[in-house]
Amino acid sequence: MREVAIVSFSQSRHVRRDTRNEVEILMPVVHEVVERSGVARPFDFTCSGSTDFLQGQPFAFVMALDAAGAWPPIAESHVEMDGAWALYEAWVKLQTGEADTALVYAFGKSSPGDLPEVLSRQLDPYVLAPLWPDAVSLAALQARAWLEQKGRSERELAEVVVRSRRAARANPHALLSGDLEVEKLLAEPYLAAPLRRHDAPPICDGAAAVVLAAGDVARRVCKRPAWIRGIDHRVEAHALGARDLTASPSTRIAGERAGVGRGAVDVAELHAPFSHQEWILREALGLGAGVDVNPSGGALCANPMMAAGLIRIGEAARRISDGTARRAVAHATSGPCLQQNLVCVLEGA
Amino acid sequence: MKAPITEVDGVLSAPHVLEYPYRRSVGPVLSRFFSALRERKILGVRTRGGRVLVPPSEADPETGTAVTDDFPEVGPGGVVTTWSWVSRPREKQPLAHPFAWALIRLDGADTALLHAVDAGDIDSMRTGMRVRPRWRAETAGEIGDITCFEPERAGGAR
Amino acid sequence: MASPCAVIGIGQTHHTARRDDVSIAGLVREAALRALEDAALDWRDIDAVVLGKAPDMFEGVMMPELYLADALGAVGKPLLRVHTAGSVGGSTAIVAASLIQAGIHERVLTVAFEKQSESNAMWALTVSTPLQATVVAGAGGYFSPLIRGYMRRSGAPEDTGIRVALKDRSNALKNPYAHLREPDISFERVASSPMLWDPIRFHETCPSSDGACAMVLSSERALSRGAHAPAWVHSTAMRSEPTQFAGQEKINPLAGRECAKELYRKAGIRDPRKEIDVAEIYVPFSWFEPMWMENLGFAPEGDGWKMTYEGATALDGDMPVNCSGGVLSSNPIGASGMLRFAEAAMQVRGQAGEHQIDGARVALGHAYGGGSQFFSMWIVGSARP
Amino acid sequence: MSDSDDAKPVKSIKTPMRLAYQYTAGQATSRYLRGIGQGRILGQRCPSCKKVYVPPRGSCPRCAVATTEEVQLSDKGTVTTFAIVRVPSENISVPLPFASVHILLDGADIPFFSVVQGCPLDQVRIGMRVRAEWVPREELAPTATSIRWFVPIDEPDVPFEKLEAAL
Repeated sequence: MREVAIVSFSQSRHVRRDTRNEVEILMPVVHEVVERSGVARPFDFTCSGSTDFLQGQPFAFVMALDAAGAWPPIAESHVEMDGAWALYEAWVKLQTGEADTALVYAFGKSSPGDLPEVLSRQLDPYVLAPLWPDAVSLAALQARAWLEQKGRSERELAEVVVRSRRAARANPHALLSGDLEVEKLLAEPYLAAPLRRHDAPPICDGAAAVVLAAGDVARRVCKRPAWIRGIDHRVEAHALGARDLTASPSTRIAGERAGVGRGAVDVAELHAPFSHQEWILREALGLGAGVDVNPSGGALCANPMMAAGLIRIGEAARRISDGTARRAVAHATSGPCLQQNLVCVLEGA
Repeated sequence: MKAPITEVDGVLSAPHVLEYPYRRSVGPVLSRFFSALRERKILGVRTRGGRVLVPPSEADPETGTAVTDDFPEVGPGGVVTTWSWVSRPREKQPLAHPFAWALIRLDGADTALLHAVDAGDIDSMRTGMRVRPRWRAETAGEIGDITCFEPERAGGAR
Repeated sequence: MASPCAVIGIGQTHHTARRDDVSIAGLVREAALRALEDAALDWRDIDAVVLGKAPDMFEGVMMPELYLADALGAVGKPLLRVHTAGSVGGSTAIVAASLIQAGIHERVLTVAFEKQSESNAMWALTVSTPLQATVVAGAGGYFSPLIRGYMRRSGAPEDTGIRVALKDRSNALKNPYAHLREPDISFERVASSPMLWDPIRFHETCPSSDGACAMVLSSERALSRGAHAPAWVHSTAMRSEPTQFAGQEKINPLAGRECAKELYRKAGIRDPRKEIDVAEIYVPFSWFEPMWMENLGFAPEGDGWKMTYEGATALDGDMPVNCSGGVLSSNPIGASGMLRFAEAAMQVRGQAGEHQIDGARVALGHAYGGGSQFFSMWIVGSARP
Repeated sequence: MSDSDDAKPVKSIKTPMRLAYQYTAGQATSRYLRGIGQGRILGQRCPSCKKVYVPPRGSCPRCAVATTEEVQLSDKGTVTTFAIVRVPSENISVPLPFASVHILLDGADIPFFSVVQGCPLDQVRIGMRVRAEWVPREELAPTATSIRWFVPIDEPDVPFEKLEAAL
């Protein structure tokens, strides 16, 4: 495998409603990530992730290209997926040897619509989507299955929230942060029982970008590159009733392929939009109690759709580059109830 | 056609509606399922490995291979395997009053179906409870022919 | 550094205005199963799946790869979803090929589709934006002024487009999968068809199709024993430029020219017209054939129409273009680019049937999208690179 | 609702979709539309290549930099190319047939998409000079429809050679 590293990462300040257009949101993020990377344009490859349904306008990614710097023409691709998968496509391109540097970006503007309802359009269009099940209710089905079948408690969900919000105090990009108390959280009403509002991610608008570089280029531009030692992604069956919702076999396989278990993990950035999902992911990845999970606050504190997975990778890389972690795991998810998962292992040396 | 224009943080804003009456051809497998629903029957499909998928799909999720031509009737009753509670239903959801979304394993099925359960209140919902379909007065051959499921007995406990 | 990649299985659906006999899952499986059969492989032999399609609003299913995971036999495997507008079918194949070339997988299934009949392309492509005035009528309304610009600049005879349409629709009669198969097609019929977006006539316009295309790509060591020899991927290239900017050459976009240049360089091609035996080019409106002939370097700028006029692009010409009937005869948008790539591979595998060019050894597949701004291309050959 | 008769197998279903959004226009577009609401066409100049964009989207895609300098443009311009649209489209309310045109506004560097009315369609031509026809002053609003269309003006055509670069 060719050595490829994340050499810079940038994200917007995620807000409940960003009134700028996608170019206005993205451009400062792209400028910053390029400047921080020390890599001179043009990049050998560019790849982005976004989806049209968030704003209800086709071809949002086409307009977004205005922010990327696509002149003279660039080698470029787009996935209708979270930016983590755009990073994967870029990593593959670097593996072919055809490219040494890549710009990856993602953006999502969820605020214009009713996001949980919009996400129901992801479901089987014949037997599920016509019922309009919202994404929060589906996650709650999974939460209950996990609580009941694993004999866990709602207190453990609240504990994840308290820890995440507290961690987010050090993250200027987070939308939610603060000191909460488990008892107070448990006294709050349900949003979709057994989930309360704080167990669900805040809806927000935002963008993120990463620069990848291979081998010597990475070493030249970056003091401490975050080397991608393994990256893999897997998908599960779509029908929720055909899956074991209490486990994440796709995360487990991706984690094994990415080599999570080959060494001690200092930090894990897990894309767990709902509190119970962090527990499912920890188990699937075999992360022990000593792992610092979501020091950024995670998706419970800022979850810009389509960028949140890429942000997990960026946050993990940032901790490698600033020396706080030697080995980090990043995870991204897509689809209802963790249907699709990507795992990336990063190391400092 | 004139949309009301408002301002948010100094930026112009207006309503936008994405609307289309999609018409979907359903293919041979779902055709069996929907045609049966019209007759107030629920069919599953058997995979080559012998499992019964409900709702039926064209491929066995485990292998990708095509399912068999065996469409056993399942249910109509079944067991709730997990559920969540909707206290404020959205406009397009099956019921206008509080209800549960549930995964329901129908008798004779190996997978569970997602639908609404009308249990009245959250305290009447329980994993493991038995439910049965409530059929719409006029069926048309679509998933909405089942308005929702309801507890087999008051209280919902087995 | 890259490992060789071969096309070992190709499948496509019968394309038509409304495939009302299948679901979306059934449509993609029809193409995928034909590709697997062609490769003499089963679902379990596939390591990863790469899916491509154009805007999700065509079918109203957001990120449909999630719903299609089961139907694509992808459960437990990596599944990627590419969307680069009209060029997506091509870029999807390129992403799939890069998984082999990078040595990550041995066999990758790549599928592209569109089931346009679930909605309406004119609606999905021109969803109106509040506060803006919609004055561009779909793809035809967008591209027609560019065609007029080309006509004016090149001074091409006005019947050039008619000749392209007649050629492609005649070729489609030799392709059993083509959507438009019109035995009574004639110069007069095309010429007398109504103007839709003047200067584009009805018969110079692509149809709106339901359809899918699939390919199985393989590494050298995982080659299977299908009935046909593999088509080897000699080179791939992608280029994009912004939608609209000052000084842009909209009629002969630089992104397309540079994409072709890179493609030929990587394939070691110096004189494309001489060294490429057959080409499948994305021509949704007849006039794009001469425009792309220039953009691809087959003809000097301003002379592309001469190739059409002189019959060079006909089945028996020196540079046959769109022997399958092309996009003008079948247009399941998301799959249209992959069909170009697949038809190119079919030519060098000798499996194109009635529209086969005898002895084709090197073929070009081409796709473009957006406002003539996204390009994806590949060169395939019968010889291992 | 299915379309099938009771006796026949169900072949298709209707699954209507309706999603309601609250669109926000972004900063550059909002400034532009406010100008339109006052009967003015405001472009933006790229600080790097100095080209003028209209309608502005807040950036120069060529230089990938933000544009902030506002430039008031003439509401006169030249047709660089056009199509005569004779086929209906769901989202277009202009009666058929109509001339869909690219107009290079005086002082701008990218063509502006609009409609030409006020002359027979066969007189619409490349190089023709036109000006915006606004809705009456009291109906002006911050939406693009405040410019109803463009109409021909009595000025000599611009030669094709001068327009070629803007095609």
